[in-house]
Amino acid sequence: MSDLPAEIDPDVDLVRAMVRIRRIEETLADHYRDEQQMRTPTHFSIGQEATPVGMCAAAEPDDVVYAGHRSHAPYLAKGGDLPAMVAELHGKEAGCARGRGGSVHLIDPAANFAGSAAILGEMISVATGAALAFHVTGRTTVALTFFGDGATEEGVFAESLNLAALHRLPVVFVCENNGYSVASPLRQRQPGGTSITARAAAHGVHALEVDGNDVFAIRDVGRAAVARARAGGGPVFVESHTYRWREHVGPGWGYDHGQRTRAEVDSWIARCPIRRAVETLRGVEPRIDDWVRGWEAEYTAEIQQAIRRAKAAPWPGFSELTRGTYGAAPDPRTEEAHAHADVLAGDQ
Amino acid sequence: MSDLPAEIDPDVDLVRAMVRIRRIEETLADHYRDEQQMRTPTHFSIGQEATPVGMCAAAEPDDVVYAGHRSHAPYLAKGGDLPAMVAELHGKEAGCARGRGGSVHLIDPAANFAGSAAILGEMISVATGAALAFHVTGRTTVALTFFGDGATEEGVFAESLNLAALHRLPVVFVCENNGYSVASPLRQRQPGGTSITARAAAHGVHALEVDGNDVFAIRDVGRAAVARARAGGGPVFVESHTYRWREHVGPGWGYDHGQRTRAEVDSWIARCPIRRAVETLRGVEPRIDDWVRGWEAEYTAEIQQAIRRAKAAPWPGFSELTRGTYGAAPDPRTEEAHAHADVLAGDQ
Amino acid sequence: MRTLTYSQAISEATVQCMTDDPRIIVLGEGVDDHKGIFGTTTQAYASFGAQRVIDVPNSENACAGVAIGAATNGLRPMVVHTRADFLFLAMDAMVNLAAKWRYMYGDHGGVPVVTRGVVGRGWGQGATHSQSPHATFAHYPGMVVAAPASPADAKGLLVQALRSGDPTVLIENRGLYPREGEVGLEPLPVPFGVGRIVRPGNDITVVAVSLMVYEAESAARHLAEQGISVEVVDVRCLRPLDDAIICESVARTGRLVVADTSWARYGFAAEVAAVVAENLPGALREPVRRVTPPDCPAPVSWPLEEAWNPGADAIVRACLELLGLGRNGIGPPESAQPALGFDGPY
Amino acid sequence: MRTLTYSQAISEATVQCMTDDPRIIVLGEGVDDHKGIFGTTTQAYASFGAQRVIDVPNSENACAGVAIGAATNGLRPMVVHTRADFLFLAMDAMVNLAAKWRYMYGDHGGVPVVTRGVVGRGWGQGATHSQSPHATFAHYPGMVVAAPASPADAKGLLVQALRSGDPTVLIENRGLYPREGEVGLEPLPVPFGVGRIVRPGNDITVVAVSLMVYEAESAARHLAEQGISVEVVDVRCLRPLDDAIICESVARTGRLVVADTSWARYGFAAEVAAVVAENLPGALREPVRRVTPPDCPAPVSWPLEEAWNPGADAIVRACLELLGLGRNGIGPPESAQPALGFDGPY
Ligand SMILES: Cc1ncc(C[n+]2csc(CCOP(=O)(O)OP(=O)(O)O)c2C)c(N)n1
Ligand SMILES: Cc1ncc(C[n+]2csc(CCOP(=O)(O)OP(=O)(O)O)c2C)c(N)n1
Ligand SMILES: [Mg+2]
Ligand SMILES: [Mg+2]
Repeated sequence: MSDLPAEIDPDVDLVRAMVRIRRIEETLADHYRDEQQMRTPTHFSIGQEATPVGMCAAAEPDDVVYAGHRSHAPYLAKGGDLPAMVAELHGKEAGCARGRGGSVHLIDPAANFAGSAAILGEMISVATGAALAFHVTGRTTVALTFFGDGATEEGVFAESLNLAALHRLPVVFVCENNGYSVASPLRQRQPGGTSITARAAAHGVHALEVDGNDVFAIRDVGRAAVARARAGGGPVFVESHTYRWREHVGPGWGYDHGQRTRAEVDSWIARCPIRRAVETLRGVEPRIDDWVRGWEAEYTAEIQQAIRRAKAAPWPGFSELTRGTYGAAPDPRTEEAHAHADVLAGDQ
Repeated sequence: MSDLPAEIDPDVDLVRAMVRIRRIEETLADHYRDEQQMRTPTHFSIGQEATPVGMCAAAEPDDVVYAGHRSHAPYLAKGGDLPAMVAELHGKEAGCARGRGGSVHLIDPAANFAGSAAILGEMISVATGAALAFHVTGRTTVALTFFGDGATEEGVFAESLNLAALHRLPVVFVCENNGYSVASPLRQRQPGGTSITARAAAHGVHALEVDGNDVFAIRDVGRAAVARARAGGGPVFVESHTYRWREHVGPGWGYDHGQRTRAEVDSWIARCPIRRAVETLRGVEPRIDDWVRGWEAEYTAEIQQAIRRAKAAPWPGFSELTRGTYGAAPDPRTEEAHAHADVLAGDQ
Repeated sequence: MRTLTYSQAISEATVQCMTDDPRIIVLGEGVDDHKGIFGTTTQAYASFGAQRVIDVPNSENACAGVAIGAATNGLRPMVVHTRADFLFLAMDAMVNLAAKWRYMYGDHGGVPVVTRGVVGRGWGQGATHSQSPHATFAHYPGMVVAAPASPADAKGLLVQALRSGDPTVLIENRGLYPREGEVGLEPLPVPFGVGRIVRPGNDITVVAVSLMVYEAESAARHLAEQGISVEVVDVRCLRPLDDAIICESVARTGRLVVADTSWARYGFAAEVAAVVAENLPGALREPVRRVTPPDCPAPVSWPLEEAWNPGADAIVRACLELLGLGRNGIGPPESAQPALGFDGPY
Repeated sequence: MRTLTYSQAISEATVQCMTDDPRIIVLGEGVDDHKGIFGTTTQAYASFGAQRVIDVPNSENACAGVAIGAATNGLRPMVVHTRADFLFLAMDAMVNLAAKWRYMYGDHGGVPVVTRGVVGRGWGQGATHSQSPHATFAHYPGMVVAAPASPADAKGLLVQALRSGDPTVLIENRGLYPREGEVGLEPLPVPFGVGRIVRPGNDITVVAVSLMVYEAESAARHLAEQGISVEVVDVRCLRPLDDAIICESVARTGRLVVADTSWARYGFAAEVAAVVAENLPGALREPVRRVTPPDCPAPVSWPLEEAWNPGADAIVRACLELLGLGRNGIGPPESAQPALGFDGPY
């Protein structure tokens, strides 16, 4: 990588970011399978990296990002702290959620990765609420929220679109449509001849579709979407058509257990978003293949180190099992509280 | 009415049905206000009668109808028993729900009025489930469900549309859009430039709009909708634009308490669906005004009698307070049950 | 001290807290309308307008999530439901997200959302508009659940909720709104988890919450005429629950009646009985009595509804039974005809 | 008699009942996939196909309503959720409509919907995939709530549910699926509301349900080695609850431990304690002990999750304390490293 320019070209940087997430997730998947030290259900985005990378590149650092269960890639794309994520997967105190949340409950306030959640659709409404806060307080921040095609079947999706459009809230809804909900194909869950984009548009949300394996297209659509939302143009919905190579949860492949055909998975591997971006760039930047190789090595080392450190890190202490259930409140049974209560009781 | 033909013309009969519901509801509203013997929150459809009357005229007796809180008109339009409804409003044992349910929980299995419910949106999914039952068992019955514009904001509306369209279920969704949810106007709840019909269509449901104060148009749209659903053409959504003259709940007027302007209410009273239908028919059937006067007298007498009887009818007995919480089940603590339990316990 | 009604006390707390804290917004169906949620939001809307008192579409689930998103981005939303029964639609966001947020994301911050739910007793509300789901929410750690009885507590607990860092559910029985009581002018918080002795006594402890506190007081007054001394404990909060005040009282009286507007099974009355069984097994001289609705949904029919709602009469009967004094209640129920003069709200 | 696993027992009951009763359909996300809800629906899908074993969109609320509509029009739907935590999204339809339907519409008919919810203990499921909401549903009259522990009961209670006329929630702990037990071939119903004595004893009663029955048994075996005789009661059903079997046992032993996978407050353990306090105030020689998760959401981190889940060890400790025998448990927890060999399901 010695020949990588100091000021990295933004297009090249999208490739770098995808390679990094790919290497991190592939390495995590291998360790997950072989060592079983990450005792948390884990949903890999391998093959889907272009959407979070492109969209987060379009956002400003101050913009906040939410995600669903397929959380690692949005977290990393938004700049979430890697060692903290890996420690979280290992259930360690150094985890970004102190080992309490696991893979599906990543958060990094410093990076404005505002949280991922396991229950489908929740973060669609939560991001809408974040946008309401920006709107009410006059901040020019935008909220982005990632979710799958399956989550759009939850009623909260329609409810949130309506609310966001009604108040023209600065929120970008990003649907990573990978054609499946666990093993159920889209056609088994949504009527033929309809589209999620059309549904979003019918709710008054500016809605766009994009090739989910074309990181440059996504970044461009994302920029337009974020700019529109920031400028007070109201919410934007982006449907990014992509595909998940691995099984729904866990490190296996999408064709394991006969869930899907090998041919189908292979046809999408052939459309790998990283490979496509590299091919696009190769004409203008012939060193790109070398860089990718360099990044692969670099990020493999980075994730290996994070895993080593996470394994060595301490577990949370048993004495802290219940900590964080409630915020620090004055002990209600202190003298003061009692005195106060007595005063009130006396008043009546 | 002596000159009313034995075989009543179907168009004329729509007027008759609307007049009947109008007289019943107006009389109920007066008694409700003056006597306070109907101790149940009551949502009148006065001014909105055309939609239930037109749609139910389009349905077959076997077809099942569901409704929301604004329940009297759909119940009566489907042929629900009047004395049982009035007894229900009075909380009497002779009520259609034995006095347990009140105004919002009407039901008449004999008339295939399958139930109304107070929680917004519930019966949208329930009617979808009824249609699923017809679909699975190969019955050619259609389910119709009435709800307001406000109920379409509930997530269950979108979820149900999706499910119904996916399986092409024989259900007709009838939205009585009266422009308000309690006192909140539509523009305060749904984004400008959108329409409920367009949202339904985006979910893959065949969707139509109709003038909700034109009973003939509604009946015709209803016939097409029911026929399409019955023929396996999948669900149909009908948005009927109308207006409620009275307050949301209770017998007062829509302009009481300054909720809405008198001018707005009056402009819709001028578009009274009964008056409009009468005007349409007057050319072909000059005796219509006489008939209407006759019906008014007849149905006023009918409802007055029903109210008198309901007032005289007995309350439910205290000893039956909990009856119906569960179906009759063999007493679990009988010898037999115990013997059986012992056998099972011994097996392990 | 001044006297306010319960609804005035809520209204005043809302306006005062909104004045002090510009982060507070109010969300709810009809919060801006002529009824103003039984008058509790009217003044706030008049003072702060549609920017901060926001009418919302009929989307309880999304609104609960929206409140969480707003709360974790610097606002302090208060969500208001005209019927607590609608909370089931919001339950996923409230229980699976708001209540767990602080813990599940590693104690980085909490979700200061206040959710007010009105319990709809009165005028034949029926099975889906009469429920008091306080125990349902109080089962889940991370929530705070309070159900004030007095106007002063309605104010004080709302002030506390609007300043706290945890998601809080406030259950309000409509029957309380017109009740008057002395209420301090200042917005002073009532701490969560601290009950109050409403009326001291020696023979029996009646533990109650919300509307049942008044029923318990009226039962106590009636029994006092017969020389029976009833201690009435208003726990005010279901979570955290003031175990100590319950146990101290029962340790003295040896007899416990628990009165609640929701069902006995797995409810508030069960928890209070369990607290005593856990802490004072020897103290109980008589069986615990749960005075609650019968084990069926709420009927509409007027006399059945009257019978379904537990009242002072049932508390009196339970107390007399525990004292071995037979089943004499307060007297025959009123005439089986609803009174005239009702003018809504329904 | 034959031996089946708990999941095989559920599968067999489903197939047998579907064969006998063509009105039964199965609805659920992924009921038709390669995992077949932990193998419980695989055979039904193979036997009856997509016409009767129907994969549904991710729409828990509508699906609950759809099931009600189908049930009140002649079908007998069984709705399956891979996590019971998703039931909060379906709660309005289940509690406000299914549970109240028969009563609220005047006893014209009921809602025979069976809802199976899987409790997700294991492999760091975390705060929103580990909850056992049985008490939440059992609070509401009109519901039946069961949580079978043994394979025989898993079969028998499902058969009963699929023949009953009332909405029934079955809570299944994943930890039970691989457990084996004798199961009769015939689809014989186990009646609702009848508990069973799993193990007779004289010194202490442990009342448990679902997975905790096994923890209680293992605690009882351990204590038996120390000469302590523990009676283990599996109530099987939370609503209706077999008060009599609990009271008969506690009347004999005078000591009560309640073990549950959900929280103590307003939960199953509270109700059992209340039943005893209500019926046998004098019988308790010692305080009731509730062995439940601590009052916080479920953590993911492996050792914390182990500590969070109540087990035999905690039951042993509770029993020893009640007997004044100090705090000796079963022994130190296993090594703080997860075991290898795990291959899903997660
Ligand atoms: C409310 C709810 N229902 C069901 C689930 C179980 N579940 C977890 S992920 C998932 C698939 C979601 O598919 P999609 O939204 O398309 O995301 P993808 O996994 O394809 O990225 C399902 C059904 C859940 N977590 N929450
Ligand atoms: C889930 C739920 N939320 C709120 C309410 C309170 N509520 C009852 S009727 C109503 C208005 C509904 O408006 P719409 O659906 O347009 O029907 P309309 O009254 O206009 O006929 C509202 C908000 C309710 N019953 N259920
Ligand atoms: Mg997907
Ligand atoms: Mg309306």
